[in-house]
Amino acid sequence: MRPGPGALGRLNIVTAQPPTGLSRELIALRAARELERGSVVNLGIGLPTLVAGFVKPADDILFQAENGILGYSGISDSEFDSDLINAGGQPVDLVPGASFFDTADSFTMIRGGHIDAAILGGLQVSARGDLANWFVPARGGGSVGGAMDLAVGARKLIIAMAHVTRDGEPRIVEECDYPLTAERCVDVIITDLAVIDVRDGGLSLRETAPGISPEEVAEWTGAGLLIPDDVAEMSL
Amino acid sequence: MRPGPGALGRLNIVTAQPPTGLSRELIALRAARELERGSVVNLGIGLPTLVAGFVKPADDILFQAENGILGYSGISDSEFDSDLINAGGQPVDLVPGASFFDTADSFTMIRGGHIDAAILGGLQVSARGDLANWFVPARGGGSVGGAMDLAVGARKLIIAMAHVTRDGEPRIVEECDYPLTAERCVDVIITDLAVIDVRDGGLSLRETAPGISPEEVAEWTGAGLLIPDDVAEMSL
Amino acid sequence: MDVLVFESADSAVADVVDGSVVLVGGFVSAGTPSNLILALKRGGQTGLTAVANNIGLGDLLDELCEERQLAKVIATFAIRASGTRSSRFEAQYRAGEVELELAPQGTLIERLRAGGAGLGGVLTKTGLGTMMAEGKQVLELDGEDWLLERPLRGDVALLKAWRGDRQGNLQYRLAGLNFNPVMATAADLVIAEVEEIVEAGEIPPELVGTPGIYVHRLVQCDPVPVRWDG
Amino acid sequence: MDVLVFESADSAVADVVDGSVVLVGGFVSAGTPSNLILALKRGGQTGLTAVANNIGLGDLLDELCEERQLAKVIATFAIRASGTRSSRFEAQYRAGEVELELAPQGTLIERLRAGGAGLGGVLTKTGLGTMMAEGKQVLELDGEDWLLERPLRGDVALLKAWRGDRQGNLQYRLAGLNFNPVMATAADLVIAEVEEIVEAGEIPPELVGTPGIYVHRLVQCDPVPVRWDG
Repeated sequence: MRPGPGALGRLNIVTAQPPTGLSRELIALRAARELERGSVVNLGIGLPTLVAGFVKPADDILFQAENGILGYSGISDSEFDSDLINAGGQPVDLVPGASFFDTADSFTMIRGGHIDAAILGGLQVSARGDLANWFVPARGGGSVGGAMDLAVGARKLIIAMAHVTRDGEPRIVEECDYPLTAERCVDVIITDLAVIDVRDGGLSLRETAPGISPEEVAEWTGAGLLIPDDVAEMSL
Repeated sequence: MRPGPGALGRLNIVTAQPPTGLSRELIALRAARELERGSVVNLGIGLPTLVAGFVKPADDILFQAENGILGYSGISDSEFDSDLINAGGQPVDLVPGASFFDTADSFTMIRGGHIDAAILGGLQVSARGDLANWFVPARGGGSVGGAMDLAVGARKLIIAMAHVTRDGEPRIVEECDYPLTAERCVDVIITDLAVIDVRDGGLSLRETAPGISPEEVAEWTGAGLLIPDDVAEMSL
Repeated sequence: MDVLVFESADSAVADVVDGSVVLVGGFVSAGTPSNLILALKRGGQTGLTAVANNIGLGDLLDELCEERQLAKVIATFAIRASGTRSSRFEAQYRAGEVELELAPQGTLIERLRAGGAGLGGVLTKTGLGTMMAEGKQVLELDGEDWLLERPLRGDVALLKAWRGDRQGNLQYRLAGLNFNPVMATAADLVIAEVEEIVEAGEIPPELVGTPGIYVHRLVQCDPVPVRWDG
Repeated sequence: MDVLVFESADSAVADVVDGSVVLVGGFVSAGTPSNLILALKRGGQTGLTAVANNIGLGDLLDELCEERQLAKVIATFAIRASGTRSSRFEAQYRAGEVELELAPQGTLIERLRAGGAGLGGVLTKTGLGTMMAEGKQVLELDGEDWLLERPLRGDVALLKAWRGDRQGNLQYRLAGLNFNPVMATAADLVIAEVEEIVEAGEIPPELVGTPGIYVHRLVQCDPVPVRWDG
């Protein structure tokens, strides 16, 4: 799939290179800012894992890992303990008040709406907030982990991903052509180029990365994008 | 309902008094003998509770209480601890290797077929093994507790009850007219007069209480009763 | 996030509104939130639906019948098969003044669990062919019948634990768990009475029976002795 | 009843028959029955269906692919979205030599729980409108769609716990619980490897994660270090 024209049809040069936006770390930093004080948060494998490193104790965030931990502070530098890992297999440190539970109880938490926010990676997000993030058709098979349950159950779903693929194709599209994780589940998309809200079944630009114009974001977005008057530059 | 003629139609004098059979304690003793060595057993409220007192350590029986205990030895003489009770609210003592769990896990055990035998009280048992034990129409409302789950889930269901009501009406009947606990669930009925197996959808007399004849049992049984040649007297 | 610690059971339940569905933890004397129940009695809220394992003679829940605070009870033990004395609830039930929905224990806990776990229901054999199946959907799957039981949730849950920490983590004692951990997941407002409030971290992670994120309010109370009479 | 204590992981799994459905506890490195998996590799049983959270690069379960012992895998992590190196399983999957049924984690655990708890299934929203709903029944209840997920059981379960007592009670360590406690309820033969075997009563009743009645065989093994690579 090539980048199709966005809502404003600005993409004229299909051989253009996407602008250089935020690093993975800065995407994670911006995603961390999206978390409300005192909330319970699950971080997906990959980029979202980095978010834990950008949360301050004063933010009072409690991280949940679907393998059965509530209350880890981040990736551990201590000696590896095979029984103390997050869902990505990385060693973690605990905070006071942490607890352990089995997978059934973990998904009671997730599916039951007890997680305030989940930050997951994405392959594609559609204009109405459908998410595809578990199956690459060219590779087949897939790895879904807890993504489908998190997409359905988390009160707020934040997708942190690169705005376009390595081949320069938009990941934000009118309709996902990758198999879905869940329908109409995404609330916010945070990329190297922008912060976009999924609102009333459509996409609305909230912030741009430093040096990126709203028009550039629209250009590299494969779906209609509302650009309000008050689009801000991300403060990082 | 008056005692109807049994399979052999022996009941001629409807004003007859039922013979005096076993005491409640001896019914419990006989029920205890029915338990296989090393089995996991749930005891219902009332008469079945007494069974724990007739089990020897060598029998290696593990008692489960649906309120969340596996491994109690019997009713406790110690000081009452409100958090250490069986499902009938009675204080219990623990055996080494006991465990506690919540009601969800307790009924995973019960409904999932992990309890070898349950001994419950009964109001009526039908010829094909239907059980009624939770609702007295004259009183209404009812108290079901874990009885329906135990009737469905226990691998072997033993009913310990008086053979007839205080008014001399049989509790073992062709069809229950009290609301059912579960259909076709009873394996063995132990009463003050007899041990009766429910087998291939019918009742078969296995043992009689001392001093009680097979004919007397049939007389006070409101359903067809097979009397094999080898009916034994209970050894108590 | 720190849990809200209340000074008294009365203040912890003061804003429970009339007509609420109230989940009440406990099993006879074990893990029963006696102080919160008595506070609800003093609070005087009416038209309540109580969901609890038992409402028998001697149960503190029966106290809520004194001033007719209960409109409906969903329970597993309610009316005894025999005995001459009767509870207040029983008398009001016979007079048609309070509604009773009896449920098998294993079904009641699964309905609550489904309510807390975002499940739309579970299929059980318990209750098939009995009064419990009346008005419920039966599914035939691979030649076997199953009864569909739907989720149950409360507006409020009243729990009892042994210790609670300032993040709301609860530690239960002995057979005090019973309905409490599942009910904690299945209500919009979860209030727990505990015998002791400790700092976060004092309850070892392996002994947290209810993670603090489920608990909104905590109150320290001395346990009320309970003697059950069925 | 005392559990059967085996001298070696090899002897504990020796009579697992070809074609068995084997539930394998663990989540990446945590609570993974590494010794039992390697014993199954040495045992050489074939045509197995493995049910496990993950079969990725570095997973010991992938070792069972070396001699093509797996006919089917039911898992939540199987084929990575990116990366150049691939597991043995991945290669065999691409060659059509092994079947894969992917399941959402919360659905897999509920299917296993239903299998262990005597439930005929659960209704979830997870997977609705996705490939996971293909071939499954959707129920509309009160205007909402729910996906019906059916129970899943194993012939054998391989578990890992920290300590086990002679009655088979298991105590887990940290995040070592994961799939183990539910899988313990959902198989006909349950085999657990533990780091230490203790006398009954040495595991406090509050810390028993799997009651002994679920466990049939116990074997003491030193843990095998696991390093996951996805």
